Amino acid sequence: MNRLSIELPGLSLKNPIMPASGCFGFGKEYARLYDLSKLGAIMIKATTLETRLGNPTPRVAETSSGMLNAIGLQNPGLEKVLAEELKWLEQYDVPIIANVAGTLTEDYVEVAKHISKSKNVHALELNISCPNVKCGGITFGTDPTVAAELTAAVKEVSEVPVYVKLSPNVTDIGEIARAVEAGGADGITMINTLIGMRLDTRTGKPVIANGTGGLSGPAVKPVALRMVYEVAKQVSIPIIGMGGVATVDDVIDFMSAGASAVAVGTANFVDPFVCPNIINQLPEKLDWLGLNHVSELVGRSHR
Amino acid sequence: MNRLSIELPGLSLKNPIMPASGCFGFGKEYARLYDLSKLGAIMIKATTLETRLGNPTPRVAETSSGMLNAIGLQNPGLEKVLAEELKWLEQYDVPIIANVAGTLTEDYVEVAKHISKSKNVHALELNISCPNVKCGGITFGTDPTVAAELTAAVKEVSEVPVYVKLSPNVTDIGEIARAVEAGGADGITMINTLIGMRLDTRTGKPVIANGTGGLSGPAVKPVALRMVYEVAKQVSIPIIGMGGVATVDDVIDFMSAGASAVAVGTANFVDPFVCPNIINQLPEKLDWLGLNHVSELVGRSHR
Amino acid sequence: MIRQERMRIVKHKEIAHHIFEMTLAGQLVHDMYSPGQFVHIRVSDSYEPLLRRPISIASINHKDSEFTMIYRAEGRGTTMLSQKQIGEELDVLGPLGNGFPIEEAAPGETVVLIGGGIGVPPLYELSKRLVDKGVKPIHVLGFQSKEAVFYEDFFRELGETHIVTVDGSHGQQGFVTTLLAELQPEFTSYFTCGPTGMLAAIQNMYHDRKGFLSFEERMGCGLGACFACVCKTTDQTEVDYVKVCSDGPVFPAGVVSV
Amino acid sequence: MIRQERMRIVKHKEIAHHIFEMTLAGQLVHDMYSPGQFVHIRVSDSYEPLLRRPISIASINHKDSEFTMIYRAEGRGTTMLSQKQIGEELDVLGPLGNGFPIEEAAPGETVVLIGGGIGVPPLYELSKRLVDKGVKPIHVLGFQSKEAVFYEDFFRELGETHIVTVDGSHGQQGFVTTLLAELQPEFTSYFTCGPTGMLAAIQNMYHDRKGFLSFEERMGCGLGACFACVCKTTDQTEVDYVKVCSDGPVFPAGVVSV
Ligand SMILES: Cc1cc2nc3c(=O)[nH]c(=O)nc-3n(C[C@H](O)[C@H](O)[C@H](O)COP(=O)(O)OP(=O)(O)OC[C@H]3O[C@@H](n4cnc5c(N)ncnc54)[C@H](O)[C@@H]3O)c2cc1C
Ligand SMILES: Cc1cc2nc3c(=O)[nH]c(=O)nc-3n(C[C@H](O)[C@H](O)[C@H](O)COP(=O)(O)OP(=O)(O)OC[C@H]3O[C@@H](n4cnc5c(N)ncnc54)[C@H](O)[C@@H]3O)c2cc1C
Ligand SMILES: Cc1cc2nc3c(=O)[nH]c(=O)nc-3n(C[C@H](O)[C@H](O)[C@H](O)COP(=O)(O)O)c2cc1C
Ligand SMILES: Cc1cc2nc3c(=O)[nH]c(=O)nc-3n(C[C@H](O)[C@H](O)[C@H](O)COP(=O)(O)O)c2cc1C
Ligand code: FES
Ligand code: FES
Repeated sequence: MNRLSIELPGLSLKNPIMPASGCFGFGKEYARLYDLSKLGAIMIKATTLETRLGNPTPRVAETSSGMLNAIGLQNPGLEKVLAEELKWLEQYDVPIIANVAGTLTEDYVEVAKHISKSKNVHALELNISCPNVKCGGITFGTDPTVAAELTAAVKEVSEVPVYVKLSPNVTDIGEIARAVEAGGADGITMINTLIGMRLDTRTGKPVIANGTGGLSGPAVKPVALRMVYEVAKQVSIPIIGMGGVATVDDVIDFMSAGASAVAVGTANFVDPFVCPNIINQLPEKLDWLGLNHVSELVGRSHR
Repeated sequence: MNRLSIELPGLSLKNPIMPASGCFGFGKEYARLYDLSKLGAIMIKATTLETRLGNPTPRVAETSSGMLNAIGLQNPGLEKVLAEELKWLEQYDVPIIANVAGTLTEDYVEVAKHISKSKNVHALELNISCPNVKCGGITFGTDPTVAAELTAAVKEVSEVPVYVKLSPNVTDIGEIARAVEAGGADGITMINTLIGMRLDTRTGKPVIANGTGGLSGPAVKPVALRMVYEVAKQVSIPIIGMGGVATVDDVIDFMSAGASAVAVGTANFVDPFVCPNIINQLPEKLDWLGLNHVSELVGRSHR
Repeated sequence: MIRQERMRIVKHKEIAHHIFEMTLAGQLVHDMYSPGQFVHIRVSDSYEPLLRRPISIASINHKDSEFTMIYRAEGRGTTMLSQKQIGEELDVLGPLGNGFPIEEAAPGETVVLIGGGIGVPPLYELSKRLVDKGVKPIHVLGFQSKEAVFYEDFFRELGETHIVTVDGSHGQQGFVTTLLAELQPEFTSYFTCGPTGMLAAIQNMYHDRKGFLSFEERMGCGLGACFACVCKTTDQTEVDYVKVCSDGPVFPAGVVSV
Repeated sequence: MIRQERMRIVKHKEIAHHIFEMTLAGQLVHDMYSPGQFVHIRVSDSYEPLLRRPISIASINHKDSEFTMIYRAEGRGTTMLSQKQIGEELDVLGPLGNGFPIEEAAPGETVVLIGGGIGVPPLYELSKRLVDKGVKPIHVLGFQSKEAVFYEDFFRELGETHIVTVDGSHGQQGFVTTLLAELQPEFTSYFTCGPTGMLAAIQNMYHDRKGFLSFEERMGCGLGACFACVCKTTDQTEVDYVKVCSDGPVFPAGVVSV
């Protein structure tokens, strides 16, 4: 028996651990460090219809136990992602969750239609929560009606299950979650980054060229955990939790709060081996907790 | 010339530094450590009409570069605050900002009416953003109309200027800020805590008895700074900024983002002398920046 | 007076499994007056971990301006503390809290000192003070297992000492309450420090006796300002609540509702 | 191969004002092949500071499995780094990046190595390799002031060396470009590392010459995965952008738009 396997819509995961979108590129760099087939899944960098060059630099800034980023969805565009990145990833035995972004509903639909046909793309992750682009992104993620409509439009064309990635920058995340569930989402991934800012103390000007950026890393874990806990009570579709995960204990916490799987973002920069390390440590942690299977963790907090 | 003095509605501050509400009690404990007259002002613990015993313990939990609290507005109630705490504080040459909380609008109005008559209370801070109480508190802080109405109702009875303390747990903080400005607020204080959660990894249950708590400390600074920056662009009433301030550089950052004064919360627990230390370091920092007066810092980021 | 001082680590060693004894030198020692008081320690200059850690004073040496504390390296903060080297400096706030009331025991009386785990350390300074005063202490000390036992000989030097361990690997098997029930010691008052469950059991068992209990609660400020560490009180008491950090950590039996 | 290793600090000292030289031992050294490559260092096991710090390799000693880096203690992370003691371990990820192309200089040729401030260190290993190969280096090194100058003698041992300081307190007063304009050295290619402003000035000044520039940019992963460190390219280049961490940090003149 594989004590770590998790079944989710479209996804048969060897284990519940996957790198979060934007923190792992398209896998190539980390493939130099370890075998990507060890991972439960891979959430690839946001893919848009056209090539995007992203925001001016500096694009990252450090904060207390966290970092800000304003990459601005830089990516080679749908065509290249299909032909090069996803093709290359086929050599690994690992399901891909394709993070889909755009400016208009049509963009999302177009990318979803094509990318969901890709052999190794087993699910989509709709990025309605990127705080670093002027149009699209987060604007879809803060209005429940708009979020539901986008979900429905993408569901219509997608050949694989659709997960929607929620923004934490909202008054009531449960409301958005219920809306996308009603719109037909197969699952929820959360959270994306909190909008934040760092100033250069000397000049008084923002460190990040874009002005604001998205806050991630251990600093945001309490907020992410609370939101997963809240959403888990309100929807019946599964949640892939993330936000500040850096250790196996963090994974336990997110699953206890109601996540069925967990994504690791910023921590990959701190420790490039963090994902396989956590996977290796999970069985021992289950023993410590007296549990047989990792799925027994899911929603412990609510019981 | 006092290079650190700041004039705000109702408040002639010797310097822009004051302890944040709930992190300094009613001053007595810190008075054993240093002379409270050194402070720009003191924001006292939330005062409600009746005595409140607050939430069950544990009420605090540590997080990465931050902490969660769910004190639940424990305080001795209006009568005792007037007769004992504020009376005792009269021996110091320091203006008091009274943090006012309640369940219904009537509660706020009643407390405001009486506490604003107190000799040393130079301003009120309406706590419409406490995440740790079931009714009142944050519910007033997430709906612009309700926030504006409460502000107007309190303004009607208050004998001193009214500052409204905003919650960061909203989609659009600018909207709330504009609403309370329209409702007659003389100033804004921000931010209160972000709602967060910590779980006991072994049991899977919340560490804080209340379940969720308010996140504060250096972890939240990027979010607080971004919100001050945003609100400063949208209102013309002054802002007292806070959220993760622990050093003189943090003070510079908040003032650059648009705050006219700065409150220090959680950092008092880490370093009980943090307020006088920052006050002492400010003149040297102004020299380093080539500035004459601390007011020149205000809004530097926007210029 | 409460001070904040960067104190120097002059001794530091593991005296039992994960249990460390650390001696710190500095002027703050001269303000320590009572066993049962505690210090609030910052284990790192970084913001992670952020909060101070409350640790009891285990013995005071005014002559050399030193005090000793004993702690278990358990979570993140105390583990970092355990990695500190002799010669390094530590940011200490203290002394905090009230401490045990030595004046409540008269010369010639017999008292029981009941400690559990890392609740044992403050009883050491207490016992020394009591003995100095001519009070006869009986020590009943409970630990998890043999590996966790510390200071046994030090306590024996001061008076009658009974050790219990949960797993029976050292001393008698069981809890301090099991042993006390058997032993049925004669005493005028008791002093105890340990996990809340133990304190509750003792307060129940000796509900009609004079005693003083030292409590633990999660803390923010450690000074009495933040209301993090409140405990509900019993009907016997006038006040609605007490703060462990500033009203305590030691309370007369019957005050704190457990 | 890129490795992550806890390397041991075998030497650590301040060699100029706030400038530290640190030598680390470990197996990772054997994967370092090129001067100009860098390592990504975690200065603390805590999450604060969170991110690794990129620091260039200043010299490689394969025989003893050691390498040396030189850094300025400036912000929070490098200040913490400067407090590390000999014998402590450091979490190092590396070697990263491409490094300077030694193969681009032929024996007998003269090259200029132009360094500014903390851009000077990687030029040291580069110069050693070039000299080994029979290439003649001319060093032009710029610093803020006399107090910030380091490795002057080491460079002199390898070849002609010119020092400039902004305040004129050592060597000639001015910038490296001032000195180069005066000196008008004969050379076949140039190699440079320093602040972006300096690189821009040099790339302009020698716009028709063969040269290699090492860039700095704020980093996340250091591996090429996060798109934090991209630079826009010039029209001369096919690609729209390059990543400093994985495509660089060294680029041929004319690639990066400055
Ligand atoms: C008045 C008092 C005296 C104490 N004396 C001693 C002593 O002499 N020796 C000793 O080993 N321990 C003592 N403790 C307990 C000690 O404070 C905790 O073990 C320690 O704070 C745990 O920190 P950590 O970093 O290991 O754990 P973490 O899990 O990292 O701690 C997280 C947070 O919870 C708090 N916390 C965790 N456990 C406790 C606890 N039991 N009590 C209070 N706060 C806690 C921490 O202070 C911190 O804020 C005392 C506690 C109090 C209140
Ligand atoms: C490829 C490369 C090689 C380098 N080699 C050296 C070297 O050999 N010696 C040396 O002293 N410095 C070198 N630097 C610069 C060094 O990385 C920064 O000085 C250092 O990261 C600053 O960290 P801090 O903690 O002092 O500053 P902080 O202000 O605390 O840093 C905050 C954040 O900004 C980043 N940052 C700040 N300044 C820079 C910078 N100039 N470049 C990149 N990131 C920065 C930090 O890495 C960190 O993430 C190099 C940079 C790069 C990109
Ligand atoms: C550098 C960086 C780039 C990111 N890019 C994307 C992206 O392209 N699409 C997306 O949905 N989320 C993106 N994110 C958000 C992460 O996937 C994740 O939701 C967030 O960082 C919280 O997790 P963490 O704290 O573990 O990093 C990015 C985050 C970082 C730090
Ligand atoms: C223990 C604790 C108690 C608090 N109590 C109150 C309160 O009574 N009223 C209030 O308006 N804010 C209260 N706050 C919020 C602070 O005033 C402040 O807005 C917040 O903590 C952010 O600042 P900081 O990061 O500097 O702590 C409390 C915060 C803490 C940590
Ligand atoms: S810890 Fe703050 S009141 Fe006790
Ligand atoms: S630092 Fe991540 S791509 Fe260069």
